[in-house]
Amino acid sequence: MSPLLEINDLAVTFATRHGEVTALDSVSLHVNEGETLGIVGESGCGKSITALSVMGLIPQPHGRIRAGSIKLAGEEFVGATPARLRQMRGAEAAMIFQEPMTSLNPVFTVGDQIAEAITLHQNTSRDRAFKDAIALLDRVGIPEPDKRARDYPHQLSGGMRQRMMIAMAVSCRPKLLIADEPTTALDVTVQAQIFDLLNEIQRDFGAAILLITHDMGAIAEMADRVSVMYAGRVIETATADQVLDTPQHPYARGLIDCIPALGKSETGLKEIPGVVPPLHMLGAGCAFAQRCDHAQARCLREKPKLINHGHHPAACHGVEEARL
Amino acid sequence: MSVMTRLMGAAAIAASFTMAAPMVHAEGGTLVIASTQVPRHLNGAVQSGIATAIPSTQIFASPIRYDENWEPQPYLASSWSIADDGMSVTLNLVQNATFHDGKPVTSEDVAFSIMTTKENHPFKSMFAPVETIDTPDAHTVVINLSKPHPALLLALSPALAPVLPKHIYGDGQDAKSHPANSAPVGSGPFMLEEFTPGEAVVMKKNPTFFMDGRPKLDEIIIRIIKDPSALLIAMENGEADMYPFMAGSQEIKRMEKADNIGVTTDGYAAVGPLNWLAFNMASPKLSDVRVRQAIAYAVDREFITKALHRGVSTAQRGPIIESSPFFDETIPAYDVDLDKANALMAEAGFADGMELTIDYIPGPKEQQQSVAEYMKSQLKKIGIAITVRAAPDFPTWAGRVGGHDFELSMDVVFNWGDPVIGVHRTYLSDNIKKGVIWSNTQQYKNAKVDELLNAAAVELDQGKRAALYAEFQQTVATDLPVYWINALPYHTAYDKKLQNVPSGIWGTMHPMDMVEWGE
Amino acid sequence: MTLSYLLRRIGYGLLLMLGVVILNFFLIRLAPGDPAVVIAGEMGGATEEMLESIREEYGLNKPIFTQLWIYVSGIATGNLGESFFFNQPVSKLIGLRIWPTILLVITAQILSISIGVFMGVIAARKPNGILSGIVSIFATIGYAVPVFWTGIMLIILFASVIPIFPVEGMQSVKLRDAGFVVKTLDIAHHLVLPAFTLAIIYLAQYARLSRASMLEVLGSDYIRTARAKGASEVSVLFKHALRNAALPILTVAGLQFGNLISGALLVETVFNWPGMGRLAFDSILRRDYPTILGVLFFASAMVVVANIITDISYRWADPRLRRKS
Amino acid sequence: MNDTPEFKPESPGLEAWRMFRRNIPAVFGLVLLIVIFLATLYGALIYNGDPFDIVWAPHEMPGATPEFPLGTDYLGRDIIAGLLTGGGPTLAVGAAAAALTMFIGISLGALAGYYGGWVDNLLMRFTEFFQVLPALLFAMVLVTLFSPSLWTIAFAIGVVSWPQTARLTRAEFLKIKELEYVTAARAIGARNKRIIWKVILPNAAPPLIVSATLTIGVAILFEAGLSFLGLGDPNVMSWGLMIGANREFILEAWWPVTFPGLAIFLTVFAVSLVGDGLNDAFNPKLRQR
Repeated sequence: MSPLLEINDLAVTFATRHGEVTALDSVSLHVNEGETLGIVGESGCGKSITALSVMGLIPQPHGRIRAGSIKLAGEEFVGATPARLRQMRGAEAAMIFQEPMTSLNPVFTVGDQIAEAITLHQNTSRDRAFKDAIALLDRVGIPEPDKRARDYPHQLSGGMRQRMMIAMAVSCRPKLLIADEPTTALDVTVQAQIFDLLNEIQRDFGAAILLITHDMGAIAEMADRVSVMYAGRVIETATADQVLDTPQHPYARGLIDCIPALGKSETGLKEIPGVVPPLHMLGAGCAFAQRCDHAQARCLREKPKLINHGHHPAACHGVEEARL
Repeated sequence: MSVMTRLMGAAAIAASFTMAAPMVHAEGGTLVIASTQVPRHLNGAVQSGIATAIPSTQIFASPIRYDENWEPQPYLASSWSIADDGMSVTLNLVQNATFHDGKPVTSEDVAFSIMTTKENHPFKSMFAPVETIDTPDAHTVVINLSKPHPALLLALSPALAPVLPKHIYGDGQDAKSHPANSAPVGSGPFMLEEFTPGEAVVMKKNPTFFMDGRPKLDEIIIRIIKDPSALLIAMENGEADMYPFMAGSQEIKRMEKADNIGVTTDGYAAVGPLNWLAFNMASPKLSDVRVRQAIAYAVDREFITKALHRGVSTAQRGPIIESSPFFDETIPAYDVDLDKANALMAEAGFADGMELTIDYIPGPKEQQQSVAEYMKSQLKKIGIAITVRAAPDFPTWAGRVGGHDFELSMDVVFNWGDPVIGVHRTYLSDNIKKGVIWSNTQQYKNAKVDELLNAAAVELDQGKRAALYAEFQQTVATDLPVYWINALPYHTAYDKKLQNVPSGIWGTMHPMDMVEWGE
Repeated sequence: MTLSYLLRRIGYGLLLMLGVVILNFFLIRLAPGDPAVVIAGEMGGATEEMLESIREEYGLNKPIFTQLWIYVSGIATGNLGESFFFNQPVSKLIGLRIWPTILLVITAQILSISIGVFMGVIAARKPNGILSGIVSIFATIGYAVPVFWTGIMLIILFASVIPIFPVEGMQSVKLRDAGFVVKTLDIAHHLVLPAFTLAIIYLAQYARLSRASMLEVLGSDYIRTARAKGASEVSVLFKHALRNAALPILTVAGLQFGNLISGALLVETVFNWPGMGRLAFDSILRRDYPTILGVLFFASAMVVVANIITDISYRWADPRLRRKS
Repeated sequence: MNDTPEFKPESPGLEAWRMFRRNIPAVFGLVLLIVIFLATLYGALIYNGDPFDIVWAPHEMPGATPEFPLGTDYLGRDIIAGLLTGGGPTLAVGAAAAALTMFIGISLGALAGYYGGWVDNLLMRFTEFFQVLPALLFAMVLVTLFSPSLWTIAFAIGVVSWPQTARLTRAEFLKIKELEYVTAARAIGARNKRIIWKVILPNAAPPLIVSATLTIGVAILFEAGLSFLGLGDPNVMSWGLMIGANREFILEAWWPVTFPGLAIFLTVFAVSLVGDGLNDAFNPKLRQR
């Protein structure tokens, strides 16, 4: 069976005042029907660009897809017409954004915004769509949905807004749901509720989820498989258990060390030293080399490829040479 | 976008209607008079000036009207007689005249009107000799005078003596600010329909006008367009049919070029509009007659009328308009002579020159500002450095000149038909009244002139009167309280289809009951 | 809640108006020169006795605070005094002139907002595109051209070169007895040039403002959300973005109103438009103080009303403000 | 690629100037402004001629007489002489009015923004009051009252146009007074006066400079409008006066009105290009958009 979403060798570049920089560099990944793929990495690593590429929403006019392919249910979307992309968006793949406050239009009611998503893709009346919107609000666990539907986003709490975003995303029963850091802006207890809701939704609607996060904890909770990204490249990919239990890449290990575990004190939390280098300052070698404890001459010279060195695929010279 | 399209559409339709509009003249029809002058109200009994006189003479009838030959004609008075001693005038009124509200015009109304005008009109000399008025019956008026008053008949013209309805104005309110001034009821050929201050006066035909078969027109609209170029456009595209009191050379030339528009200078004989340079004789610099004469010799009237006014205006040498029968040809002309001017300046002790200011009445630029600017460059040649003091508005200028706070001032002053009305006021020494504009603001005092003018005011014999005025003109032309420059080149532009365009001595300040549209 | 807000707003507006009245009353009494002399001059000269009777007539010989009291209490009963020049109630004069001004100002406002915003939205789509550049340049030009000069240039153009629009007045006198439709079209026809002249300055400003405002809004997350839903470009621009970008435009539209009235004054003078602006101008030249005061009063009142309307529509347009306070 | 601002910290003024220099329209505006300024400053001296002098026949077409390339007006006065001498007063009034506007606006805005509370309330009510008065109408009344001269005109324009500056200043002060360096200044015992003028004002300068530039443009247009209405100083040649004086002859002669109008337009255009340039230079983020 072919995967629902298949990305191959995707390269995305942005025109900036430092010239053209590569935001994604030969990214390949796939999502099978009904499964959850986590993409994990620090901010600026290309997770969100990957998601936006799938939606055909790379910021114009600076960004463009240089090479590669994105297939959704077997259909190629790189180079698709704007009309086809518009048709796909919301109906076949939908997206949940990380800032529910700013991602909702402040001047339209909650119900209207969901109803709009429905009427854009289904041939229904506005009233019908509004009723559907209320049902969806009920489904995502919003109390008094018929009253809330007439509220404006600023009148809802953060968690409710995110529930509403989810309702809006699933309103047309998309096969693929992209959740871009859906819980970052929320407090911890609400985060758990939202993850539960996503799981439920996935079960009920049978959608595949592409979960984008910087939080390995979220991966542990949600994902079937994981792709770890760094500086525009996928550097490790495997099932969630494999990555969590036996991370190969030093960066993946670093991320896992950041997971707060029960009993560990806050101060004991480890951090990966250094920052993600600006994209326009990437050299010829491994992008992580500057921050890597194990970096050596080769790492500065040559980009490592994503190859299975025994356990599961990882892009690291150190793994290849089994020094780790 | 759609707003734009719709507007364009609407515009096109409206345009087609506008094009079709002039076709409306048929029977009667509408006459649109364009004017740059704004009437304060419509009652000429308490307000002087062209702006009020044009509508006032349509709405109000008067005892007498004048033809183009200065001959008095019956109007509300079917006949009149002057007592042999000149001490009284009897008017016999027509029987059938009614006011627009239906009430008959009686001798009471005439008597009331003359007394109201005497009391409230700024032209004090007009009815000053009127002592009492008797009304032996409803249609006879006897005006008793304190002294003979040869100008009286002219003062009974429509422009100066509108007959007001006593039953309206006699209610005790001050006539100068009577509410009826803006909504007048008269007995003239047209009735007020609508008065939009500063915009338009709309007058409809008076169906019960006492002169049979008149008026010919159905409607007269006076439209105020203060911008002369906008006014010309209105004339050219038929939005306006008549433009009286046009004085700009460019305007005149432009109107002359238009195919469907006629231009005439007829109709201004009684107005006597003089453009002059007034001297403040109380100023030490100007109290010497030689300085005034030097200025007169320095200024080239010819240049002003020919070059600045492009030949449309005519030179004016004295206090009485040159077209008047009283004008004396022989008065000194002060033809330009710079050497003489310089010599006079030296004689007067100003060989090193002097500094003077010049004011000018805010009005037609060509007549005022242009001439003032010309004076500045011309008088430089005899060592006089002129500062032009422009006034932004009429009140500012009137305040300066009325308050005797000026040295030289350009001004336009009208003769108003008879010297007694329009000329005496600016030369009589007892009419030096600070704060009052168009009084003797030059502060000219000459006992001989006072004597001559007072004698002329009561002299009934036309020939003797002319002799008195001739001597007066010789005297003031020597004394030069004022340097007269030119007569204002008043013209009337009119649609050539108009018949009987007003050409009497009062022009459009006269009932337009004979004006009509022809083919 | 909303009603009490409205009442408070109106009460405050009235207070402002009272301030305007008092300020202007005193300012104008500072004027040099005796109004009686001015009136007499307009009548064609006068004697001392006449001056005295004029002073009596207009209450000019009363103490200044008495005059102020008469004026303010008069305004409360809708009496703005009598025009020195026209000898008529000022309220009547303004009553005749206020509608043309409102018509001109509102038309110009609608023209400038609709065209300006449309241009701004189109320009914002491609912030570095040619269209955007044209809008920027046009906006700067529109801002820099003196409005009266634009008017004069249009008169020169339309008076002789392409005479398709009337260049003066509001109505064709010869159509004054025509039917309603013809009259309306005639006024619309006369309105084209003055309204457009007045609109140009503000049109440019709205174009620039809505471009900036749209750029800001288009970069916001909820626009991405709308796109992710599959909303079309038109819907994204004109529904999602414009509704939000309209808020600053609305604020500016309210603030501009006073300037618009100032501009109308010049435009009315150029096109002989029979509005309040020209009445004010003529009255200033005639030192007709009661009329000047009256026009200032009404013009200020128009600004106050416009501000109240802006406030209310702002609250209506931005749901975030609706249930606060 | 070669400029890396991270490693070369510059003073904000220098940085702004660098940004400004790269803005072609702004540089064009600046050059244009300098040309206009020099022309009005020295042009009249070199060209030599009293703009009020009647030198030729009225309404000579531009180009018809080589001596008067832009023709003559209704009095036969040289248009070029008028343009060259008329710019000075126009610019002077614009600058003086803008200075007064900025002075009143900044003073009131700073006090309101800094002290807040009842001071703010009072001053803002006062500002609103002035915003209610239609500016041109109010300025006309002021000019008429105090009789037209260059200084009364500048005064009137200043008096009617400060509210916007006051609002802007207040907003900046409200924002800046909460910042750490202000708290720090207060902590070391700086007095209010010092904090207002030496600490906050310099930091609020960029938007105020932009606003001042644009105010000059507005003031020039204002002066032109007043002169056009006949409320300018009639004894001083200015561009607005030229337009107003020649207006009634536009059907005969377009040039005496067209050229001064163009001069006003170019000046204000140049000023606003410079203003926009400054705005962009001070807000590099905006420029990126």
